[in-house]
Amino acid sequence: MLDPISIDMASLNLATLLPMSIIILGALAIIVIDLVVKDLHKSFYVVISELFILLALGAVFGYSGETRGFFDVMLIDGIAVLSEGIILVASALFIPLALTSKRFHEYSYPEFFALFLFMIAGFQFMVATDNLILIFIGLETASLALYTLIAMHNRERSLEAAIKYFTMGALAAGFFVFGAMILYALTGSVEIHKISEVLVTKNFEPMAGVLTAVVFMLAALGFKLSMVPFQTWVPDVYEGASAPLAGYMSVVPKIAGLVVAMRLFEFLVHADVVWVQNILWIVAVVTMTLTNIMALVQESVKRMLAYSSISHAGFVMSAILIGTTQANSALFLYWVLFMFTNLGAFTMLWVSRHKTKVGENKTRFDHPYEKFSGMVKVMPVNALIMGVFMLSLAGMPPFSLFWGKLYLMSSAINSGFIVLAAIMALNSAISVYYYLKLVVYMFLREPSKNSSIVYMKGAPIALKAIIGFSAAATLLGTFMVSPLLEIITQYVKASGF
Amino acid sequence: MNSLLTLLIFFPAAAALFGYMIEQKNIRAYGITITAIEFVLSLALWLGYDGSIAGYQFVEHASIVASYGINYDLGIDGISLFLIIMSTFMTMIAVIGLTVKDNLKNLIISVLVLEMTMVGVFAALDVILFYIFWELSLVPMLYIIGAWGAKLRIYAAVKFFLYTFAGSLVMLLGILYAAYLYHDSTGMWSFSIAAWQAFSFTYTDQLWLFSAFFFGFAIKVPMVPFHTWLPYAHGQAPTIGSVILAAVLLKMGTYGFVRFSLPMFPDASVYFMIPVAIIALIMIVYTALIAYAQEDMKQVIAYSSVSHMGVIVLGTFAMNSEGITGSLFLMLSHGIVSGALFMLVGVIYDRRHTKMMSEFGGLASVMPIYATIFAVMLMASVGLPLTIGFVGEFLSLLGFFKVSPLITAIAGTTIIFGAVYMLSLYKKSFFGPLTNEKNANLKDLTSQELTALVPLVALVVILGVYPKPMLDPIDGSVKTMIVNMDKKAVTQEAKDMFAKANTIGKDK
Amino acid sequence: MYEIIAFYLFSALTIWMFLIVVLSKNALYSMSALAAGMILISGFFFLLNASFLGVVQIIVYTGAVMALYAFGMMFLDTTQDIKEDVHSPKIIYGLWIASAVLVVFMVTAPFAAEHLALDSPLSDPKLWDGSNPQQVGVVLFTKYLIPFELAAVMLLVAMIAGIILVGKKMDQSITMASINDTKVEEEEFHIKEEK
Amino acid sequence: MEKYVYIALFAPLVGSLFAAIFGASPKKLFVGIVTSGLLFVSWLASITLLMNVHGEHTIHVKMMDWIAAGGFDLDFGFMADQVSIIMMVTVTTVSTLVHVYSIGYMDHDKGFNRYFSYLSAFVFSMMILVMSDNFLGLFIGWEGVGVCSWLLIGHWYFKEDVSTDVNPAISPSYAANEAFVMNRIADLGMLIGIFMIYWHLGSLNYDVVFANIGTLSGGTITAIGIFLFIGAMGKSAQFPLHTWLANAMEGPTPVSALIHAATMVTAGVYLVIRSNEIYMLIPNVGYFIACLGAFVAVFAASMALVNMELKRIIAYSTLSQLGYMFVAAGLGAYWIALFHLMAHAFFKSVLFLGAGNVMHAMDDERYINKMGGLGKSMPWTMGIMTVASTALAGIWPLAGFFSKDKILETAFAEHNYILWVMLWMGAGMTAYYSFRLIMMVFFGKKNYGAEKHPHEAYTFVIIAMLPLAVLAVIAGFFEHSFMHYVTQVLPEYHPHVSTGTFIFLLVVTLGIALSGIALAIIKFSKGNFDDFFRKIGVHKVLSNQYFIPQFYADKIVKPYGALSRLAWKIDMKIVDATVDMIAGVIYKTGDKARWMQSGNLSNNLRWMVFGLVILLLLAVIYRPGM
Amino acid sequence: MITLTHYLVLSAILFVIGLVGVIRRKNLLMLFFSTEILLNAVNIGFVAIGNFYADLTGQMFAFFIIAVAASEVAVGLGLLVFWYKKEGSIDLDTLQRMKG
Repeated sequence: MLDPISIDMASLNLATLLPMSIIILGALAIIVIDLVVKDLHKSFYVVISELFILLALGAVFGYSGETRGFFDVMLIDGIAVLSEGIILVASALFIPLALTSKRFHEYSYPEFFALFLFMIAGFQFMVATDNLILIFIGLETASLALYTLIAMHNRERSLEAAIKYFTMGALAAGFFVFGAMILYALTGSVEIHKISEVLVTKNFEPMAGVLTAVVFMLAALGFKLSMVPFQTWVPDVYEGASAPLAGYMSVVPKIAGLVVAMRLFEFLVHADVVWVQNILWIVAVVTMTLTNIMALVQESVKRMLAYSSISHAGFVMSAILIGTTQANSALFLYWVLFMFTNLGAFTMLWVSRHKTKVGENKTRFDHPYEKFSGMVKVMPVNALIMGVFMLSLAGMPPFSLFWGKLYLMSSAINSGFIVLAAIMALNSAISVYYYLKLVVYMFLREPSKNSSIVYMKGAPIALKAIIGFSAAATLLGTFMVSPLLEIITQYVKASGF
Repeated sequence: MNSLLTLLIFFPAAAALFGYMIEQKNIRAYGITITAIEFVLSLALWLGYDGSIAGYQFVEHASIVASYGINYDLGIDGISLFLIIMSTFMTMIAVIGLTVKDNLKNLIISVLVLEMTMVGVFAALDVILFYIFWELSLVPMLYIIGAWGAKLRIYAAVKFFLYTFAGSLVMLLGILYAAYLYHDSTGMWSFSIAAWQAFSFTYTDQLWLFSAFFFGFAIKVPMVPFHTWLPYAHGQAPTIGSVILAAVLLKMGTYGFVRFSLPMFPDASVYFMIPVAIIALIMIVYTALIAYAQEDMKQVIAYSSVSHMGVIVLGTFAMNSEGITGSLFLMLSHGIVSGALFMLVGVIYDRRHTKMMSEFGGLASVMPIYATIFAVMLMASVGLPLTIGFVGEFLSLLGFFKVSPLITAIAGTTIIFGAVYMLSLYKKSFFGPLTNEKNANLKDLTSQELTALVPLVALVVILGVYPKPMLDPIDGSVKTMIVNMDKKAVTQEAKDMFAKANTIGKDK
Repeated sequence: MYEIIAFYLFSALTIWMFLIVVLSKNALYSMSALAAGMILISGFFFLLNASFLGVVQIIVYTGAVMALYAFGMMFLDTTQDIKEDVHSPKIIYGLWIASAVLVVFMVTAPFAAEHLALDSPLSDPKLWDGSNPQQVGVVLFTKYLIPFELAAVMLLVAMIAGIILVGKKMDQSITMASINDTKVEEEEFHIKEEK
Repeated sequence: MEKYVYIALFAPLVGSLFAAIFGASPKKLFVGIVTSGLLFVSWLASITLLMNVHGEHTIHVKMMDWIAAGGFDLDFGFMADQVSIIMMVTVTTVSTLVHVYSIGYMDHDKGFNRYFSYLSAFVFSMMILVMSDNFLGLFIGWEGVGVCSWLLIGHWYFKEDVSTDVNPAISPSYAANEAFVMNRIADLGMLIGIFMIYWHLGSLNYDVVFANIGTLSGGTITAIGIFLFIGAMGKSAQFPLHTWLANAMEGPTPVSALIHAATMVTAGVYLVIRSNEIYMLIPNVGYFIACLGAFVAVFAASMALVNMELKRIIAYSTLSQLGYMFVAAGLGAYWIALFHLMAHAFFKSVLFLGAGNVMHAMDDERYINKMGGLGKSMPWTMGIMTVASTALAGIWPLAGFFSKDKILETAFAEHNYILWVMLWMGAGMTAYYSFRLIMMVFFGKKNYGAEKHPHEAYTFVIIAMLPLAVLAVIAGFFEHSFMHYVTQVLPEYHPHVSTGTFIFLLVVTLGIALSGIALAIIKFSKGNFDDFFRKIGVHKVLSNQYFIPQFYADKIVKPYGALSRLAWKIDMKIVDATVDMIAGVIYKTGDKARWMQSGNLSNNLRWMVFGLVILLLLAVIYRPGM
Repeated sequence: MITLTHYLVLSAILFVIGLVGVIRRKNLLMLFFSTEILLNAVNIGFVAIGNFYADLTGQMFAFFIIAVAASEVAVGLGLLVFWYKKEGSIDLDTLQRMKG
């Protein structure tokens, strides 16, 4: 009989678990409530989950230096905090959208909110550890929940999207574990910091093995981060999912993936494994350029935004390649600003959802460009807000995302990636075209007669509030940058990136 | 009055916001009032300006991104002072002469926003701030051209936007690289123009940076071969659009040369002097030729302004204060004159809804006053002495003559070609018998149009006869600038060139 | 000695089974082949003295998973055979290249094996008495407690997902309703405004 | 004294502005009267200056500063030294009278007020030109007169373009533009000259420039001289920039009299005289000027021989007389040039005015072969024109004799016998064509229909002409006082020839002149002499002005148009197309790239595996740094 | 003597087989089978390595992979059935509404 194992609670450092456990608690609470009390109005669940998210958010910012917990499985460092912050804020912005007067299938389920919270928890675990096992499980939890959320929108499209996403996700999971296996084989550990130690001591021998592992990991994370050629799912899934969920997907899973990628690749980059640097360079460039060019030819605003968000992901991917503190802070700065703008843009799409479809191929798209023609005449304010979002995405100063671009490009230049910076510039030049296309439709075209447009009509106050909030954030980005940058840089520095 | 510049920049913007509350039918009066107030404010700037002080005045400072050295720095010197005044003035005139009816409110509002950006560009002393205004100016212009323009308006607007945007992105790269270099050697982040002007970059860096900035500016000016957006933009834009575009937006490019390229990269400027001059030559001659071939009045003037911008660029790169002061003055005069010409074309367009010269002929007999004012502006545009057009042109050419007599001699053909296309335009549309009976009973200028145009005529004559009050402050700042350039020049060639360009008689 | 034989036997069988899974036209065959393959794999686990895992493998896979699949297949008529003629040879090439390259890399694994860090610390020496299940238990409930809990959450999510997706409520879509007939929504607005 | 300078300068401007006020309104007689009056004032002021300025104390005023940038600092400064005073007197005299004359001539013109405004504006610019104390000020006047002549030539802008065989100068507006552009070409030369002066001497004021011009290298001075002279060639319509002058006759006749005979066209001569300090240092340039002058003298005269247009004949004679002046100036006899300039101004302007009367009487008939026998109906005009022609022909004792004879003498004295011979022939031709004109217009049989009723002009018009006629007669007698007066600033010059040669030259010159006259009178009293030229076959060449205008039209104007259209095509089809093409290519790439998004799940999966494979391959093949 | 290499090679081969399945299957159900193969292949690898290092982490990972596989099956089948109820087909090529 083996003797009992005694572990003192202090060493477990349970505080590290607090945010996740709050969220999970919330999810369970919702399920239980649903079991006990039938047909509560969704607004109840919305508020509940909102509150739990805010609680978790509060719990996150109790950060004091890098802490590991629970036998070093948990790792709460600066970037973990930052990314959790982004995840939670994005979720907090997303949830109230459920309070729409429009009928959405998913919101008729209390489980929707439970699943949503579980998903958040999954992402949180993903970013708050450097243990491949936990990362994997967190990722799977989140993904499985996400697939379901997409499918629950319950249209042919959303179902198709869910299936595509799921299947490719399964393959990606295969890649991930295989990569993990090789790393394990090489180092005998599944904790990234140990792995890096061992690899460094062995000076990355055998290189072939390391590269293989990197390749598989790159493939797996490339799927999450929608790197070419693993991006093929993105447009379809975004189109299938409901607009705000699409916006959410363009922000949250990616930041989680980015954090994992940072943890995994940056030590390789820093130990200048040239191969990894070059491959990342190529991948980033191809991603941002190719999808940019594809976005030019889209007829649907939603798909255009999908492609553009891929391109943005490629943009920030280059930050990982650069790997300096400035670059990493730029990554987070960029993503925070991107979150507001992109969520706002997608929400605007959704706010302006049509009854009758317009445009050439009426059956195909919900959000063709034609729908927006002459919007400024019908709803000047909406048009203005949407225009601001577009210009911001295009990197037009002084709107928020410009600062992200600026800082990222400058970080590229500062560490000698002049060509990369030039390509970034080129891409933003190209991207202007399709963002402008929408602006042109909204401001320069005449309104299309027959379409019975119900733009803001009946949009609840919460919705307006959120749009207003992100619009404000986008407009006044200039004033947010300085404080944001302070915080982010401090956190990133603290966690040694 | 230390916050005067801030007021000057953001007053129109605020007014634009409140503009939404104004009753549709009073919006024009509102616009005129606001722009007039703005103009008066800018005059206050002139009164407060002290020519004896070298360096920037009305300086304001606030931090935007402290950790990264991006600040809200404002200030003016003689170089930017009059460009600001000119912007506010021309905006006012353009709004007075406004004849658009539909959706007027949005138009006025976007004009006000545009005014903010224009003043901002000239008043900014922080590179990023400059860049912000520089880019932002595209947006209202896009709207103005695209929404109130002619048939091809959207194509024109988008082309204008994309072209200039692409150019300025290259400039942004340059800016970031310069900032990096600055940080590299001084160890701190700064985007302050003054700091960069004081800082001397190495020769090779200068070459790169100069090229990067050059792209942004050259497309804006526009310099051949990056000029093709201009005819579309002008051809399609509504009158007010063309007026502001020609009068102010183009000047941003040449202003950029004076503010950035020359003082920050003196050696590169000397190195690229002759190539740039040759491009300027091409602009002058080639576009003058094209202008002669046009059938559309507005296109003639559009191409002619490219040609004149060529002279401005030439003068800018003369490296002596004759040339640079001249080119700056020419910016002002060209702003006024070309603005006036576009308004005049607008006048006839409002009456006949065509700008084709073939449609006209013999207008002089039906619209004598119109014809007279047009003639005055025409003479100013071909640089007749005692009109505003002459001073700048003369000085610019005079300045560059020291650098290269041959190039100047060829550039001088502008006075010939200019006469050729302008006179043929005038002959085709105003002289000859009244063939087209549609023109038979056109009414002469209305009082509104006169109120817009007469001040311009007056200016053209007054400043032509007595340009001194403007030349002095400009010249003062330019002189100091040249001294600094000479100080921070790193190569001997550059120093020699400055010496050569600024000595009279035998070269030492 | 028997170890070697067992290994090769199991490998051969597993590969064969899985090839059937991948290649056979008939869903039933491939499913049963899959089940067989799973069991064989558990054989490897026993070989590698991971008895606990072997058991789990058999229970979870051949028990739960296969049962699930079986149920799934009852829903769908598997008789409809889906033609999988690869109408573009490049797929074939891609496929072969893929496998080729992969194998090549794994063959480099031996020289990888030499460099493997034999000195890398064991997870926790004092755990090395007792049987495999005990050890697993200990590790699972100490170091890997968090993942374990999260896995529980994951299974819960999966369960909810399964229930929702297959549930009756999914059959007619409210979303579509709101898109197609405008009336529903209009009414809703009116109600809202009255409130 | 300063105030007189200002009065003389600004009175015309005031008049012009006053007239401009009524520019758009219908004819107002007082406009004409007021402007004329103001010019008379200006004349008085000039005369006063003439009386009071001797020797060293010339008047020099600085009005206000103009342009100051860098080292360049220039102000509006005016000076009244002997030369400019002479010019002022000449200009004001002629223009006052022309104003008065115009009141009658433009009687029925719609643009009466406009016309006077332009005319006075012209005088103002001309005054600036002659009174300025620096080159740039001169340039102001230079351009100003150009613009005014543009306006005045194009006074009848509403006439439509016709083909060159109907009217060699296509239309007034066309002629105006031609004149302006041609002058612009020359002005560029002058500008460059000015640039050179500034960059070598640091100033543009005459006194500074002339004081230091000697310090410069010969080459520089030569260049400056040449460039300035190019400017002069344009204004004074010297070959090859001469074609505009003949076409400028499209303007109202008084304009031709004032601008294209008396004043503006002589500005070139004035420039050379004014900058004599420069040209004295570069005799070979001077010699070239003289040669060009002599050539033009003959060249223009020869075109006048056969031309049928009343005003063109006189225009050509103007050209050739300008040639004479340049000969004098080129040979260093500046005061003689100035003297001829003045004399010529008087008789040529009156000649034009007479022609004006004639054409008016024949309701704007321009061809002399459609006239004839007008002597009876308009005796006064005939008398005046005959006198003027005699003066032009250079018959003793009229003005032309003294001035022109001096020039021939100079040429001889300088031993430029070829020049002398050319001028001598020129004199003969001059005599011939002037009297050919007189004969064909006033004598012989009527060549016009009964519908025309020629009548003498208004009396006050004739009275306005008389002073000029008188001056044309007596001006010659002031030769010596004139010389003494102007040589206070201009270099002295006396052609040194022995008395014998002097007599000989006198005789020969008079002889050829008289014989020319005689030839004309005899031949044209009975029939026509032009057939002779037809016989020897030069007629076609001469009447087509040596085909030079045609040459310009075909070889310069047309190609320019073609070139510009080509440039436009390039701009659209190449430069702009390239830009659009780049955009197009990017867009197409995007369209192509869409097949990747087939939307088929198994394709997507294949893409993923494909990506994996590619990466692995890279890992195998591509091994940087190892 | 069976070394780690043998196991790694085996797991690689099985993984490749799984990939082959993923690539060529048009029947969604059977595609899921292939994904199961992928995971199992990795399991073998992990356990083998863990055994080699005398370290339980491998087994842990394998254990969790099994859990993941199970839940994936649940969700996957859910989607599959749902789709089949809507479309009456499990052929991937019918799943192509969105493209471009």
